Amino acid sequence: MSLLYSEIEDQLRAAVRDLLADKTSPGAADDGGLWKALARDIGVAGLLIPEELGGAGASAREAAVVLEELGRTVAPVPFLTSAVLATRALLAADAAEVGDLLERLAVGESTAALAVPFASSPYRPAGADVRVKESVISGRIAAVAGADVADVLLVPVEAGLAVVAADDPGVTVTPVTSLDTTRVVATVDLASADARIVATEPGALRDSLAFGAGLLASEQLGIAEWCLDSTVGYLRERTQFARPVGSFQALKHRLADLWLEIVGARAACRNAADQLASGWSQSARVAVAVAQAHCGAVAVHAAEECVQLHGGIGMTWEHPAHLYLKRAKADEIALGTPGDHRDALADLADLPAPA
Amino acid sequence: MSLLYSEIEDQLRAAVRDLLADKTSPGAADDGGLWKALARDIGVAGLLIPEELGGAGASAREAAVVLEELGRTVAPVPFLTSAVLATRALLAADAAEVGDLLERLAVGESTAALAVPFASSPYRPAGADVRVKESVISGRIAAVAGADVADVLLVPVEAGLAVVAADDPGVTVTPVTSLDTTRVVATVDLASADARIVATEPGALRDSLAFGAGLLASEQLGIAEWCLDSTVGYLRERTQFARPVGSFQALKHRLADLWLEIVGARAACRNAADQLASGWSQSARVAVAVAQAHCGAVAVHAAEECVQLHGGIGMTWEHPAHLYLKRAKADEIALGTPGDHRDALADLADLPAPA
Amino acid sequence: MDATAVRERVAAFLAEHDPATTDPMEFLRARFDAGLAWVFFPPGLGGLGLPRDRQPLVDQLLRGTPDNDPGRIAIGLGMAAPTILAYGTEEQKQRFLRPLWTGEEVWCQLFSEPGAGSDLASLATRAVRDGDEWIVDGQKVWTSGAHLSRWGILVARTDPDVPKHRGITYFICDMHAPGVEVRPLRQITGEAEFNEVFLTGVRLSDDLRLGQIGDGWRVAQTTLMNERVAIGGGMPGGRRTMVGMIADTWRERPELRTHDLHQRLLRLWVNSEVMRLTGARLREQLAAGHPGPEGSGMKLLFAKLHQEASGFEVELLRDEGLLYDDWSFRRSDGVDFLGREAGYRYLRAKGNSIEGGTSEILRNIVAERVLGLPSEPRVDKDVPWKDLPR
Amino acid sequence: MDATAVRERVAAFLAEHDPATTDPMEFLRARFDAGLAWVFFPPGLGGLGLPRDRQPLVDQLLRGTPDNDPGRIAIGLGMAAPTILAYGTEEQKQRFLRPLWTGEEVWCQLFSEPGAGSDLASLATRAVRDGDEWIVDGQKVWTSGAHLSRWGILVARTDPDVPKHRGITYFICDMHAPGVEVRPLRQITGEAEFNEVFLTGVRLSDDLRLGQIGDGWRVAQTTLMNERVAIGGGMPGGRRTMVGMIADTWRERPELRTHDLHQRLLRLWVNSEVMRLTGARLREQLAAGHPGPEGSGMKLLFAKLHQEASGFEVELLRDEGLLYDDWSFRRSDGVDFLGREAGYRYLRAKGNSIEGGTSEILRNIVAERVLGLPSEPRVDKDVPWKDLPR
Repeated sequence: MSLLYSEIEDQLRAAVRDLLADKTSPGAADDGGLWKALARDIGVAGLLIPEELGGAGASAREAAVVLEELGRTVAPVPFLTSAVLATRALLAADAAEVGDLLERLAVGESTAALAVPFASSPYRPAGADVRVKESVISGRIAAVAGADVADVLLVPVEAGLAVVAADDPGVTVTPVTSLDTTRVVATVDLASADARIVATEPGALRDSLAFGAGLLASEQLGIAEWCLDSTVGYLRERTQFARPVGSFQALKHRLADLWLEIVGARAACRNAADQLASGWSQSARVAVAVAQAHCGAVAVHAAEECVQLHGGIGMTWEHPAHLYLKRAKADEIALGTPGDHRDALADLADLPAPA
Repeated sequence: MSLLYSEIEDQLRAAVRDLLADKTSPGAADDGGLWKALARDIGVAGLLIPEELGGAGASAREAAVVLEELGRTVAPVPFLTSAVLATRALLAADAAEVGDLLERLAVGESTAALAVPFASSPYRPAGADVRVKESVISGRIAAVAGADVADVLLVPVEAGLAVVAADDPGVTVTPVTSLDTTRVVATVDLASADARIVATEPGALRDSLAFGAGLLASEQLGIAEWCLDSTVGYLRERTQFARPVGSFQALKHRLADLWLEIVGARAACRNAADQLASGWSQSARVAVAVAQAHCGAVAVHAAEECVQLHGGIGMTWEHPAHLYLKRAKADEIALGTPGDHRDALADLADLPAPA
Repeated sequence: MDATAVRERVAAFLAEHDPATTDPMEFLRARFDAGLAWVFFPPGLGGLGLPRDRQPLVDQLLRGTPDNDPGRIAIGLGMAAPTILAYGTEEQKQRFLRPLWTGEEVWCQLFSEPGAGSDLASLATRAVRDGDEWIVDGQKVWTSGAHLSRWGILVARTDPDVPKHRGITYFICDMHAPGVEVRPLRQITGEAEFNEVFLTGVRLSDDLRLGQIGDGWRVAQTTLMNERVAIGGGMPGGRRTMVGMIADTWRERPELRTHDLHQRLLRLWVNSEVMRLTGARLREQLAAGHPGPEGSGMKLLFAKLHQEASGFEVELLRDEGLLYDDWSFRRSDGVDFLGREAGYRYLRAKGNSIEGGTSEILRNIVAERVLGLPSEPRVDKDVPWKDLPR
Repeated sequence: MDATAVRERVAAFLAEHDPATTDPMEFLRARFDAGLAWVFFPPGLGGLGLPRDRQPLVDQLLRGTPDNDPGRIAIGLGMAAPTILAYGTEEQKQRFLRPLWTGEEVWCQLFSEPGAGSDLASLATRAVRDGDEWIVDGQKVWTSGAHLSRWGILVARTDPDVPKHRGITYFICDMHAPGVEVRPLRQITGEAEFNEVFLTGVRLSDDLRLGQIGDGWRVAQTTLMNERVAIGGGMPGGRRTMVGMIADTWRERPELRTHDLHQRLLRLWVNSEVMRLTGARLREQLAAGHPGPEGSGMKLLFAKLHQEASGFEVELLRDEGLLYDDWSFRRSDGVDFLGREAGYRYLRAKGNSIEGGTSEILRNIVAERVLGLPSEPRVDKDVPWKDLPR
């Protein structure tokens, strides 16, 4: 176990960072080329999929590094939703039943989404309001992330997962005006759509959401890092009162405190990724809850400071700061709020609530 | 109703402030002369006692102003414990039964203490662990404030108040090593002491504690004001890096924020005092809870900043800052913590807790 | 003039100008001429030279009569008018104040620049004398209502060779003059409340200068002081507050409640109540003629509370917090905190600690002017503006 | 030298010096001479010139043998020794390091002054050359262990006519010399961990100068860097932490629980865990030979957490939080955070953000050295020390 980045992880980071620098910039839409390049050329789509199914057989540690970089660029790609959440849900099912799909996901031929509200808490996932009768599924699921670009929807049902093709005539996916314009949520309507039901391990949905939450912390870390870096860069250049604004002590102290929060976030993220890479255990649960309780607020704090300390320019649509603010705020809600994760520690760390 | 200070209140403040400046300094013990001068010469002992019983017939508004000044000097006098808490408890009893005692209190001939733990919350006062049989009382009450200098103890019992002479052979009052060295708490042991039981209005204990809590906020305001003033004064004088330390922006911003907290505390205190002066109502309850929820933390924050921003000197016994820190911290616990008062607002302001 | 005399005056005015039959604009002009516009202004300029606290009575007595649309004239009323009154020539007062008050001529403020925000005095917009005219070149930003305005209050640099505070002159800018270009500025909420204003070879007659040449910084202080009073005084006016609205959501939707959120809501509610009381006490002080330094703090409190509360609300709403009401790019005239959705409140509240003086600048002001803490070492004192780093 | 060689060396040493029969001080001296004191020091000076990460193995192999009392020698070990090693003459190294390590001679630090705290370089203690000696006059403060010490590391001003950083010289102060007076300094906890040290006409031989005349500020940087490493590295060592202890109280005493306290405890627990992980990651970086800038931040984190947690604990305990264990004025050698009561922890933790560099100074350091933000305008640069305002 290590809280540092391995050499392989550093290489993966460099590859992702170079590609992102080359092909996109904050706020740019993806015409499909970006995800294709990431998914296939670097192979991030199959990072968590075993080698025998065409994936890289890597672990949460490597996925975390990719998410840091995606957070740094608020890139509009379905890595978290397809390659982490949906993939993890599928890995809890019988390989014989979902192996084909995983193989397609691994090479980026297919993109999936776990059809749950993005705000679902791993500690009390809302039962989706769907009805299954034989191989036909109906219902509505609101605020699903990644559904707009998925060709396969995985709908949690009592028996496990319902695998539904997004182009089924009974499926309507309606993107909704979203706070986070770089990761739009959608309403999924199922009207007697064809579904293939595959069984999963018990608790698979909760575990998938917790796994995703633990990795989301790394995206939050990336957001916070970009916000700190860009703020420091701006304050070094911006002059007011014939001094660089970054020489004013009150701002320096605030940024020093923010840096400390981020240092803590990095340690917590590495710990969560490392624990998740070692399998699903009590200490992994604690690590996820700690990382989410800390990092969600750190990303929001960093983005808020970024907007404030950029002054007026940070309030404009033209400057990218707002993209990070919106992503950070949406991420704070996604997969459990910091409060939900703290609350989970009442049990996990034996800190009982008042009777 | 007004949130300002009246002319009479300004005059009372000036009289108390002059007397305190003349006769004491932070940390000085009272050999009895200080309280005597305050109680009799200025008449603060009988401030809340009706004129027909020899008091000043004044209201919570005037008592609040006295407490601001006592907070500013952390003066070791039993105004809060005798002239506010105990007096208020007696005023809820039948005047025919306690008139004599109130007359003695009014002129400072006698000093009383309400024998409850100083940390008692008005929202869940702990039933004192005492047994009464006919006119004889036994039991123990821990951490009572003001008992060490009281000659009359008022012990809450089921029927109302047991009035017990502190020099009764069955009474032992043992001062305990206290965090707040300017207001020591004591253990009260009652071993078959003679008691006179007087009936009080129902809910009188809760109301007395809430009344005291509402006024304690003004003491906390006074503490915070002294801490801010002395810190500002020090930072204007102290030079480091060839500049007054008070010219460093990070400190200026912290003190500006602290000043704002204190401005809010003053408004909240005036409101609580004004509401309490107008009688006991739902809005008085809200005003007390708001004042305590805000002011307890403000005093502690001010005292902590005072110690920190004085640097090393603030950590020494010789400098008075620590007296304010200890008083502020003890006051935060006294008569309900800020959290207790916030919790009360769940009902009072109709903000219900989760089911 | 006591209250009775005021009542009589209003009654006499109404007897002469029946609001039901008089043309609304004629009614407003007549009200101005009768000295019943702003009674604390001097006679002949829409007022009667009365104390400021007589105004509410007049407004109350004239409720229901034609209105001058306070939103449209806010900047004219709150910033331009007091400055013109203090520094304008008799001709300027006569020319500008009446149509300003009636709303016939809307005003905007041309102060901030991309390179001069908190450090307004470092502004770079140049005004060069050319006979009886000034030629103005530069760029202003954060100008609300520029596209609706007839006039703008403008600060420009007339002497780059002296230290920054000394080379500024204050003008009234003709927004219809050639060379004035107004472009909407889109904000993070999606809409454009503000504009950028580009000034290219704009010719302003010297009649439009307000105050002495080089005295513009002092003139601008009057404007800025009135701006802060306007922001501070207009704070928690309405009964419905952001926290009050969140509390209603809390009461109506028990399924959203958690202990984490509950504890935070209780804190917010206390802070909101403390702010309300602080504002109430400040208004009592003002009414008693003792404007305390608390005024400087109200905007800080307001920004902090709004930002915390709106952030809390988005989190409280969970699924719904992920949504937004409308990103379309359009002009908007103001801030509808309570009428729009949580996401808008969250984003718009971010501006509360920037617009009209950042919270950082306000903390400096509190620390120096209220607490008397020493100022920081100044590196731009006594340096000619043209030699300052930018 | 690999682990096996180290093991052999220790075994050979133990074979020659049976800890059961050797006098404890003789044993320590022999251990030093065998190079097994601090193996990362050079041969002949108690070490073997090995990498620092070999030390734990040696300590482990020698566990149970006579000990040099790490508490007593902490300042010597953590601050004096690295400085002597870096700047001392051969004679000084030979003279001072052995008795320092064995604990025969205790060291203290004479840096801070009443007028020179955060701005240490403004120090006013004077050292004036007199032949082969220096005569020292001044006052130092916050000196722990001064009354037990044989030697002190001292910075004094030898040239008041040059800017403050350039006129300082570093000395080893003979604490037994005439004119050295040590007075205990009582703290807000009631006890005296520290001293004031008055230096009046103290004569120090020039042999006791460490480094060049006027080079004392640079020499002191070595000391201060090692102090911060010592504070940062020694942080959350033990398994039992302040928050862990509070959590135990929470578990054992359900009657103390409220939702307010519960939510705050959960936050504290998360912060404590994040700090633990930050420290663990920092140690991994150090072990890998990449000491990250995180080190500068550990002390800040530690102070903040300790202060919050201890304040929380007093509130949690209510009645008991009003009590204190002991106000008696006595000397104490250290900080027993976990062994004493809540009130002590609350008061003592206040020092965590002052001692060894205030949190304000540490934030400056992080902002400038880690984030690369520009320094503030300096008003004391290039000004002779004697002309500075004080």
